[in-house]
Amino acid sequence: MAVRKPPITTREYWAPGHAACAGCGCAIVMRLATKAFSEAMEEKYGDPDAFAIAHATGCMEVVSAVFPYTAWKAPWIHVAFENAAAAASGVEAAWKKLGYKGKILAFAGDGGTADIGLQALSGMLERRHNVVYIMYDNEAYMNTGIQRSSSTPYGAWTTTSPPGKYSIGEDKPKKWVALIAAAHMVPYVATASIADPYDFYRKVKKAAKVDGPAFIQVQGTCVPGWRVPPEKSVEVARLAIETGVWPLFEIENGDFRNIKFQRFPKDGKFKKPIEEYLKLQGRFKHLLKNPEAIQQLKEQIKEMWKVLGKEVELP
Amino acid sequence: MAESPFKADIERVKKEYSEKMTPGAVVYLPGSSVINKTGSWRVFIPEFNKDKCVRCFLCYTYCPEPAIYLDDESYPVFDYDYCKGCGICANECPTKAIVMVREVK
Amino acid sequence: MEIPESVKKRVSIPFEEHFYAGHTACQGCGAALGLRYVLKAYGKKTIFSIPACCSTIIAGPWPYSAFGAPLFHTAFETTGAVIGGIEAALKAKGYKVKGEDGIMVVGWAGDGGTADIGLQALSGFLERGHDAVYIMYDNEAYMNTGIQRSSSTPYGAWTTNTPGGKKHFLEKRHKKSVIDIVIAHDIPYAATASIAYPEDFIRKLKKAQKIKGPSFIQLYASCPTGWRSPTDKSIELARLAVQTAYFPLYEYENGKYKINMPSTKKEPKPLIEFLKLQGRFKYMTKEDIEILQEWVLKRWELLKKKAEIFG
Amino acid sequence: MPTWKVMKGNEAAAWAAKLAKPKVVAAFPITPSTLVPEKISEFVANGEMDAEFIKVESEHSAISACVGASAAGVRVFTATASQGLALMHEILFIAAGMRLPIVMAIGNRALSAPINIWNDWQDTISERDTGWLQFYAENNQEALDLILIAFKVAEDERVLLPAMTGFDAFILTHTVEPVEIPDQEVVDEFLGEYVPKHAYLDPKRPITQGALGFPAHYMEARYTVWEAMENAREVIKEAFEEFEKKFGRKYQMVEEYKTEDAEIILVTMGSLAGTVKEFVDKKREEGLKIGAAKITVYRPFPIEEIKALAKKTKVLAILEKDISFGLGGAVFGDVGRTLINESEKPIVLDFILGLGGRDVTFANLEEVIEISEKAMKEGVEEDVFWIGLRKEIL
Repeated sequence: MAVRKPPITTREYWAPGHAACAGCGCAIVMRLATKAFSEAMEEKYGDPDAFAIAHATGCMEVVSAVFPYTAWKAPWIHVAFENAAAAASGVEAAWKKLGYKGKILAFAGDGGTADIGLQALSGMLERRHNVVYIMYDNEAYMNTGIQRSSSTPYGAWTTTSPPGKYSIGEDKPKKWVALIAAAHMVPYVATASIADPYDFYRKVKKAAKVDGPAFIQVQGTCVPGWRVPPEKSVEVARLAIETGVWPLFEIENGDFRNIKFQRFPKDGKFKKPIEEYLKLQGRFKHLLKNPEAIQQLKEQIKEMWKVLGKEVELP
Repeated sequence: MAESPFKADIERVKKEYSEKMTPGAVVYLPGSSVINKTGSWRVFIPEFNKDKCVRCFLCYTYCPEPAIYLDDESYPVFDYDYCKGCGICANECPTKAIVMVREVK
Repeated sequence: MEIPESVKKRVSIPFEEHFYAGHTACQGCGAALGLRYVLKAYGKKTIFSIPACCSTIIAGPWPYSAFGAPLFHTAFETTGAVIGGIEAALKAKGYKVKGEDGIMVVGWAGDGGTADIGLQALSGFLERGHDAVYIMYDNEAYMNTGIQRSSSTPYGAWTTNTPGGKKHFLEKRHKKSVIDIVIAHDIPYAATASIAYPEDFIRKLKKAQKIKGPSFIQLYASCPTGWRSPTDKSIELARLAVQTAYFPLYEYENGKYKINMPSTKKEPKPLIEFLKLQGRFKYMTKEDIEILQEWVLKRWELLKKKAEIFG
Repeated sequence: MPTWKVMKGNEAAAWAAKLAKPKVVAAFPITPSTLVPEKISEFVANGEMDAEFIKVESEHSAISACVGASAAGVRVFTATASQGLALMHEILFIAAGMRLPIVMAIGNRALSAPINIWNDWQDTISERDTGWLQFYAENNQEALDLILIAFKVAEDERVLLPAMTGFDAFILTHTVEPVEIPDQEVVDEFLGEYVPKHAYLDPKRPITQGALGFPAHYMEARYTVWEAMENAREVIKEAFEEFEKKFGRKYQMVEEYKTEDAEIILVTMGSLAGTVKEFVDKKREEGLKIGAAKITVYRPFPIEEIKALAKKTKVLAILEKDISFGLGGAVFGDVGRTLINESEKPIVLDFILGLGGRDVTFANLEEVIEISEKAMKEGVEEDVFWIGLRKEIL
């Protein structure tokens, strides 16, 4: 029997022994992103190692680099919570002067991107630094113990948006940073999911190969924060796509007229109800008893699709 | 039997790993997290049935550690030194070639 | 002498003045004029917050103020956060905020304080849905510190840190579109305005007042000092920016775009008419002008398309 | 041959940067420092400087980009003041902790509120615990020299700490003085190239910078910063000596002026030292035994030098443009710490003056002398004095 070759490189830049929780979706992001990046660098520059990583404070930073050990097999720097994009800008500028070939990869969570790091991101995109910025979106401040960020979805429980007599949980719609990034008219912006790993892989490679800045917002499950069993980590992310909660798209040069969608139902009708996505997660447990809030959430999802230029139906 | 892609790192860490403080607390040993045998976290362990495996690579792709690598024939190999027992591989396996069982230690 | 009502009626914008003379803006300052319009539209029942910028100086150092309304000076990067705080406090005290009879909370910041150092606070403000209005007066550089480029500085502009030279020449990046970034937050109301069109600006201010939730207006405000333009050309330039579609006037309301140009049928005037009056553009080569002209028309077509699709 | 040019303090700082040849500069406009990046952009635009100039969107990103660039292994320069420095605060600790020898020029300016763009030292003084070396310049020549020296010391392998050189807002930043511009070749020889052995982001040698430090390692990491700062004392002295040999200008941790038989010594920093020395001359003519001392290096604090100074006099009058609310001036606190275990020590008095650009006049200094003489005769009742306050508007 002929040996099949795996669709992704077997090189690893993310070593085991790191302290991510069992089933961590964002650890999958780290691993796949660096693999894809190295493949792109190999194809573009003939050197799979031609990249460095600037990382914001957050779960993936804390679990991967604890003196005196590191899970990283690429040059890696962590500076602070809010400045991965600015630090990456500095590294990129230095690389230019040092004459290094390659590209800089920045990682930050949703708090470090949508909230405290948004401004640094905007500056980096506007100045057109040659950096790929990957926002691993687990939809709350997980590292500090599950507090709401502006990327937390409507209705979700977090420790600072607890449901109660006067609260349905998080009461603001999710901020879509990918759209904000695209408004900077940068060469490449995409959303992705760990549940479609090869799509994510392709997008990272594409981002790595464009000249100038690129931004990818990838949903990564947080087992303790979403209150899901570890083995359901990928399954729940898949349901986010299938129920219309998580859009997969690409926007090039800020051209909102020509958005490319992936796994979008042809007739705009999602087959699975969002309840299937919600019921798997402890953070939405209280919502299931609140049809009004679910309706509200559905309206917001439709609104989000409308901004993307799509009319959708949710069962 | 194929080797772990981290074999060299594991060997190197054995020799060179040190707590000696460096300027800026820089870590000079890439991949030195292999010093932590996170297999000790595990409660459930993946059991693999090669006969059912269709070599779709999903378990390999999805492993967050990574604690699954591929052998010469592209079958998954489980590295129990690092497998935390999350169960994603079993959950995502289309042919149920992987099942999680309680580990007897 | 009391001005007769018949005269007052003939003025197309509110008659009351709450922005006082004696302020220290340069001659022909577009930002000062913008402030005058805002105070006319909202009156005294308005709380302003202004970061460190030209308007800090315009409003006046201790112990005087050119404002007839309460004004809170704050740090450069904090406008969005501070107006959020003011709004929350007013609500906690039981006041009605925004709406026709509510207290208006207004953030007034320049392009540096909005597009650069204050962008994050702006984003948080928009996302949390505070009932306040954020006005970015866009004079396209850090004028208060002496004309340095901001991310809102256009391609080809001279500033003190994008000077001409052998190796690098002028600003080579295109203007950051803050309004698009704001719209990406999908807020209820966002608009562009120009000091050359006071009725339009005041109409937009009034609309922003009525609509619940956060509103944003990007106001094009000339800076004769920084643009190296004659002081008497301030209005003309702000008008030309619109007429050339360099800074088109439009609104985004509940997901819909509406272009409100003075004359919708006319094709945009050539950009050169706008550029030639300003010293900051005098170093541009023919090629530079073409690049900027092309960018302007591309953006204009995109906007028209958006108004078509999301109209 | 060195050339002479009449220039502002900000220009002197930009010239120092040009001579030091940093590979990356990241800066954001702020009064009164803006002219530094402006001038650098001119140098870059004309091809006189081969640097990447990142025009960032805030001071926070300015220093963050500097950290990224320095971590990648190149020489880095930036400039700011006041609110800008305060916004950088968090990252200043990180730059020092990661041992990145970034050099920063500061136009020393007051902090809000009320907002004020004029001179005092509150901005840099408030960053004294971050692990940055601190130099204070008396004039534009010193601004240029002390930036070059800052690079030399910061990049020394025994130190590897970031450094800031302060020069007073407007008094120096915007005032023209003749400045000697050293020869490029001699500066090249003095500084050498920056080739870090400890920090680089090179794909051929992948390292991890900025890892988490558990309680088991954190204290040792901080101790190495303490050690580096202690080492800096010797390294600074060596750098001063070498600088004098190469460029002919002499620098000292603490520069004394007519202190030999002085009963009162006025201790200060920055441009105020010029005024104070003139005042000392005048009083000496009147027969009064007073002297002056200027602290050039504030971090590491010149402990031995201040101890030696204290042995010479009856009163140390600290003149400072900063205030640590609830304690007194910061320099006063530091001098107090220096003398606490000495068996014999002079009276130490603290004079807060010149905040937010308030002029310091001879009349103010007369008042300082009067208070000091009274304390000598009658003992110390109070030890912190606000000089030049407009009591009539309080």
